[in-house]
Amino acid sequence: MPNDLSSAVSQRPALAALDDATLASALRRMHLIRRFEEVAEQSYMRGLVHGTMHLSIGQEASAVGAILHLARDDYILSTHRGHGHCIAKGADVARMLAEFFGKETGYCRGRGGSMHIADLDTGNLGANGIVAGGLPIAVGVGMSIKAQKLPRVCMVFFGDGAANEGAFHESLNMASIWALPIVFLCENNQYGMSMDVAKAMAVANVADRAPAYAMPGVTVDGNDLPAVAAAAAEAIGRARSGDGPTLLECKTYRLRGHSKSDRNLYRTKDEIDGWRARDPIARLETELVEHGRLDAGRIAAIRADAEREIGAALEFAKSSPAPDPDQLTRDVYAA
Amino acid sequence: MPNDLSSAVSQRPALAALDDATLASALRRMHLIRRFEEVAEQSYMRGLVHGTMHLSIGQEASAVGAILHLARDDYILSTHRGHGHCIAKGADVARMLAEFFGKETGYCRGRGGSMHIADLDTGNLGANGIVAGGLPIAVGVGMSIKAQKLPRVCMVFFGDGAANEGAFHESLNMASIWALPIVFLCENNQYGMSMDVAKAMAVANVADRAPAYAMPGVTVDGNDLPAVAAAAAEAIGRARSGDGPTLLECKTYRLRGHSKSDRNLYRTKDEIDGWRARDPIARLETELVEHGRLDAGRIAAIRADAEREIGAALEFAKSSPAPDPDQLTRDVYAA
Amino acid sequence: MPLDAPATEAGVRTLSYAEAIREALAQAMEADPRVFLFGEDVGVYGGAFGVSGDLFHRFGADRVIDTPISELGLAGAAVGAALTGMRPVLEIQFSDFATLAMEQIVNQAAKIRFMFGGKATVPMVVRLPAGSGTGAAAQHSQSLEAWFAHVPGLKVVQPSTPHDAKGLLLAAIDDPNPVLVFEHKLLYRTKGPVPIEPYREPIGKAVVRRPGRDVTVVATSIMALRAAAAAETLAQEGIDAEIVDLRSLRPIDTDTIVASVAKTKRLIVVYEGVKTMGIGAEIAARVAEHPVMRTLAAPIVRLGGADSPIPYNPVLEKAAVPQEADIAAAVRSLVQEGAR
Amino acid sequence: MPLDAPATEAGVRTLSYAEAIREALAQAMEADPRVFLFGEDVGVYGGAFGVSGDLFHRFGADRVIDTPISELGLAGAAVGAALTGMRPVLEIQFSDFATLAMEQIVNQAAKIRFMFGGKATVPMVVRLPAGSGTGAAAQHSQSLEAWFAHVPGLKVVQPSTPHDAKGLLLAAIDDPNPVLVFEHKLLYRTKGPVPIEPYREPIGKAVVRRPGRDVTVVATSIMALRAAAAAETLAQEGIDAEIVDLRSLRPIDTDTIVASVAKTKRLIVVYEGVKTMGIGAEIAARVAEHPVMRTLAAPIVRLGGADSPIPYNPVLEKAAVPQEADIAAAVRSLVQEGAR
Ligand SMILES: Cc1ncc(C[n+]2csc(CCOP(=O)(O)OP(=O)(O)O)c2C)c(N)n1
Ligand SMILES: Cc1ncc(C[n+]2csc(CCOP(=O)(O)OP(=O)(O)O)c2C)c(N)n1
Ligand SMILES: [Mg+2]
Ligand SMILES: [Mg+2]
Repeated sequence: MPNDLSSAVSQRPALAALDDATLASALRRMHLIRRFEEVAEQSYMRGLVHGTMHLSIGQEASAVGAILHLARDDYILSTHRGHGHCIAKGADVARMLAEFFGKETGYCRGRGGSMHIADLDTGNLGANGIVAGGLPIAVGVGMSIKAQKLPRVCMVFFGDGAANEGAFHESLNMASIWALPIVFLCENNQYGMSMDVAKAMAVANVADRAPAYAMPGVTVDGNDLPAVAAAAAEAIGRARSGDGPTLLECKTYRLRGHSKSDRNLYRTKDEIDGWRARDPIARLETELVEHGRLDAGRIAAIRADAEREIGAALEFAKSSPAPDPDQLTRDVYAA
Repeated sequence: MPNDLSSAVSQRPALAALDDATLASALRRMHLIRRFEEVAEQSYMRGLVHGTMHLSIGQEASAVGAILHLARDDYILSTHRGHGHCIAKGADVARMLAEFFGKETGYCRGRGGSMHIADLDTGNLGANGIVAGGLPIAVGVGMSIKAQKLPRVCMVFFGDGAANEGAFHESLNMASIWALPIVFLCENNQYGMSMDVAKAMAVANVADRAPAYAMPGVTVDGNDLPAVAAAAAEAIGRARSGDGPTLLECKTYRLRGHSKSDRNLYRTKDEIDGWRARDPIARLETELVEHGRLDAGRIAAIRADAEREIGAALEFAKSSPAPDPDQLTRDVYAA
Repeated sequence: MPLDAPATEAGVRTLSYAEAIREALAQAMEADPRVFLFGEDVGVYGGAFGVSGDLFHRFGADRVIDTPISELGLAGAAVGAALTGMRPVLEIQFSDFATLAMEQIVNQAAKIRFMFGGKATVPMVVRLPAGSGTGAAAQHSQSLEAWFAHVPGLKVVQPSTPHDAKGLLLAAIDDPNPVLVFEHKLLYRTKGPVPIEPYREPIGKAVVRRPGRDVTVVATSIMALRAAAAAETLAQEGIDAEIVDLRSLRPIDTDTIVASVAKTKRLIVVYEGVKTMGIGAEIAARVAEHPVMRTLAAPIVRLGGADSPIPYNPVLEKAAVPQEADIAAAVRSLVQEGAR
Repeated sequence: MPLDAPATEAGVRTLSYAEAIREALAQAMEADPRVFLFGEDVGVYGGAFGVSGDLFHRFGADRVIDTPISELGLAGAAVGAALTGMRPVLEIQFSDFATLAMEQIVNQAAKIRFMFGGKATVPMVVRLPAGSGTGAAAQHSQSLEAWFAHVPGLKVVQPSTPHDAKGLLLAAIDDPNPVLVFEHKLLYRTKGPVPIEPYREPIGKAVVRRPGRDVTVVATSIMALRAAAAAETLAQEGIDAEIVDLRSLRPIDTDTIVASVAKTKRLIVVYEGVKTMGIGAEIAARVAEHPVMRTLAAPIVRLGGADSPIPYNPVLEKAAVPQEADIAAAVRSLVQEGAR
């Protein structure tokens, strides 16, 4: 490639399709996610947070890219590894962290914790502790959108491991026969807990299963934000225009362990380092600077701003009140 | 095609591959199945049999063809529509009919009825009342064969409707990653109860789903005994030689209703008549006569012999003793 | 069609249990565009037990939806639709197949509201034909309702009459929580008076079907009918049984049961599910932990299903669950014991 | 590694509950080539709770098998393997995920022998880590064992000590029927004496952990430990509690319970599952229908889990299930009531 072309000309279409404001906001969300999880992890290490958590560090491009072109009233359904989806969809990180801390101000009033954060105001119908648990729910959301003739889309996230659950099969089949407005968004991070995707299924890509449902199947580099956004835009457009579901697979990698109890016996340091070199945030920043889309100063400001927001969120979470044990059964039933 | 060729020459390979004795025995089993079900149906109409039953009249070529090349100690797992599989695998029709009549001499001592007949001596691990219920069991049978290093194969039958259950997906995936000696035998009779297969899934053939598991997928005319037998032989051979599972689909049709309560509101008389014209028994007989493989006399004798055997079975079933209600809980647990 | 039969005073006609359910579905769909029915063969076929009947033709394929055989997916679809503004009614063809859908019913439907801190509702209804007596053997004859009574976040009802079948289903559809309606297959053809207008029976209330002095019989579903029939026989012998139809297994109407037991001083619970860990265990335990227990004249009796899968042979099948004569015999011996 | 710790007299060492399970698995696999362990992450990872540990390295990938995430399929695979001569042990990573496998466990494993007229056996074991206390919230903290106690054809055990964890698991592997072993996650690190030799604890037998005169406390799993601890406090107050560790939920050892209640005249059942329809209902009902009921000095008490999903917040989480102090308080008030 001749390198005397102007940066605008040399931009690949996926990047060129995004304006500066969108890119800045996407990058900001990626930093928010990263910083959120770092702080969550530190809080856990310090014994401030209870239970377990599943970090998506390294997968930020897939969460932010997939959701970038969704509207606020479009729906998402997320997973146990769902902080990124939640933030990308516009959740308030302070209320998220408060939930981690089990506080009354948290999204679930301390009842749900990391694995069950939902934010109905931004169309986030919840993370899910059950692998593939969101997929059948997405079918119903799709049916609901269709029945109510709403111009909405439902995007459901799941992992490579989830693609071997029966729920995956039943859901993709129903979405396809009824042409539901759903984007099935698989974050293939190469492992389901310790299980190598290559041992767990015999096809190379989860998207290779799309033809079994006569559904478009697309695999993208999940660490490449513009590429994810472009592929998602197409799938979202297809769903919104009544042409039915798409199976979109983002190949990515989690840089942390599966959960806080992972001793990392099943993958090599080399492998992890290789993926660390493809960190989606650094990669986007490099490209943005290279093409003069955002300069280093702007990027530093974005990062600082994200750090500041998470810092404030941490204060909010720490200082929020705990739930009242007398209200234990209050929300079991709706009246 | 010039018609002056000798009949032996004009025979298609699938037919030529079967010797006369094998063909006679296959035809006999098809007649046994047909007659068995006719008598079961009549007994039901006369109030001699209780509950419901699922007849496979019209599907005999698929049952007999699929099983033709299995050895006695190979395993099968069958379905709610399983009389054909059971007889094809070598069950005693008298004990089968006795089971229908709820008698102590029945295969299940009257405890199981039509939907649960098993005959462990012939490798028949049982019919199943749960759609797709046999598929996960087949995975375990495959694991067991492999672990014990036995030269056996497991063939599991299921319908087109079953192919939309999550169990289908999980089972084919596991069989594939572990290269288990399984033949997944789908009898696609166009309907799952009243649900048209074309409405229930978006692909034209169940076998189109095989690539999702990197497994060979084959569709054959399920009303064509030699074709089914040839395709099954290949799948059985693959399984036996350690090359893993196959998804084999037999396109066929049930000429009766789904069960005894079916009012047939979902398909047309024309459609049924069209398939009646492709009756697998008549079709095989015509071809056998045409090619001089079996003459009309031999065929009539086979049919008469099957009828006689079923007649004797009916007497056996009727005259057998009923179970003792005091033994109700005897077989809940093994000691 | 009895649905068109002339109404008596106050618009009450005789309908079958299946027709009463159908009428409830039709009235709910007419009144509320959010309501829809879906499940295997509920459309053209009219439902495996004929419950949906002509609803497909009356409401069209968008509101009476035939589905693939995918019970887990269907239950999840009900959750998703309910969570986003619809009022789904799912028919699971036989309650036995709910074993495939437990994940979505128990982990999702029942818990979402709680896990989300009270910020969501899941107003879905699952209809489950249950019970033995049809010769369909062990995988098509179970009575698994007790499992669901163990799950906070769910409601569970078991109507025994056409009247309650309609009233409880309409109440279930109105309810902002997931409600499971266990219908008994042998009841579909039983008939009884049903008002033509829509009405609701309260979920969580038992009803005294027959007042009596000598013994309290708490019964569920078809057992309420068998118990009532047994009570007539017993009355001729001078035994006056009070029949309480439980109707709701979650929540349970402890007050009605305790009030009855306080009067009769003897309790027998009759249910079709397996005796061990069946609903009778909970009823017995509630009475045994209540002060009324001190006034009991005899130990509590549970008459439940045998400790066995349901067998195919019709004689064995009947022997596996309480019949009218078994109830009469058990009540008789309980009253005699109490008199000792 | 405590597994290598020196054995005391009669080869008894101190092992953790997790180590005891691992030792049972290793000994069963050593003794019988038909035995294998499979499930999600049981291999290299060593199990989500570290139970399988190094077994993968000791027995190889053919006998300690990592699987895809397919709980229904896995349960079915256990059925198929058991039916054809193997002795599979399946680990379901959290017992909550058994909701996905109910069909195969309940419709197939439990019923095949019966449906086939006694002509087959299904000798499979399912290990299910269960219970709350880990901050894993509503979908990872359930205690669903009572469901399985309702299913004829299954056996269900809940070991509370390392000794029983080993002995009951070896008995389960030997058993020709499907056995579900509910392990409590909080118990994995608790320690106790475990004989080095293989031994079996009988399935279906409760054990009296502490004899006492004043009150019978029937407790399951971790509640047996909490009850024993509460008993020490109560002893200082002059209350002498008899602690019965139920151990087996199907079959249930009614004799041991009745014998204890006949002596103490007071019964409290303590369990972690949701109170309603939990195992306490069955224990209470068995006593309430037994003649011993006439001798009770007070109503039966059930202390079970709250009528709520398990919450995330640790204070709420503790409040949702019985703690040692709750048990002590409940026993105290029962004994006082009985004395009235
Ligand atoms: C039904 C079910 N089975 C098992 C688990 C335990 N589990 C939690 S996450 C996980 C791995 C999931 O893998 P994948 O879908 O690839 O998502 P990832 O964790 O890689 O993001 C497992 C086995 C669960 N939560 N739910
Ligand atoms: C899990 C489950 N769901 C539903 C049913 C009810 N049912 C029995 S057979 C059947 C249709 C099955 O269709 P298919 O698999 O094509 O087999 P076919 O009856 O056509 O032979 C249905 C819905 C069942 N037995 N099990
Ligand atoms: Mg993954
Ligand atoms: Mg079919």
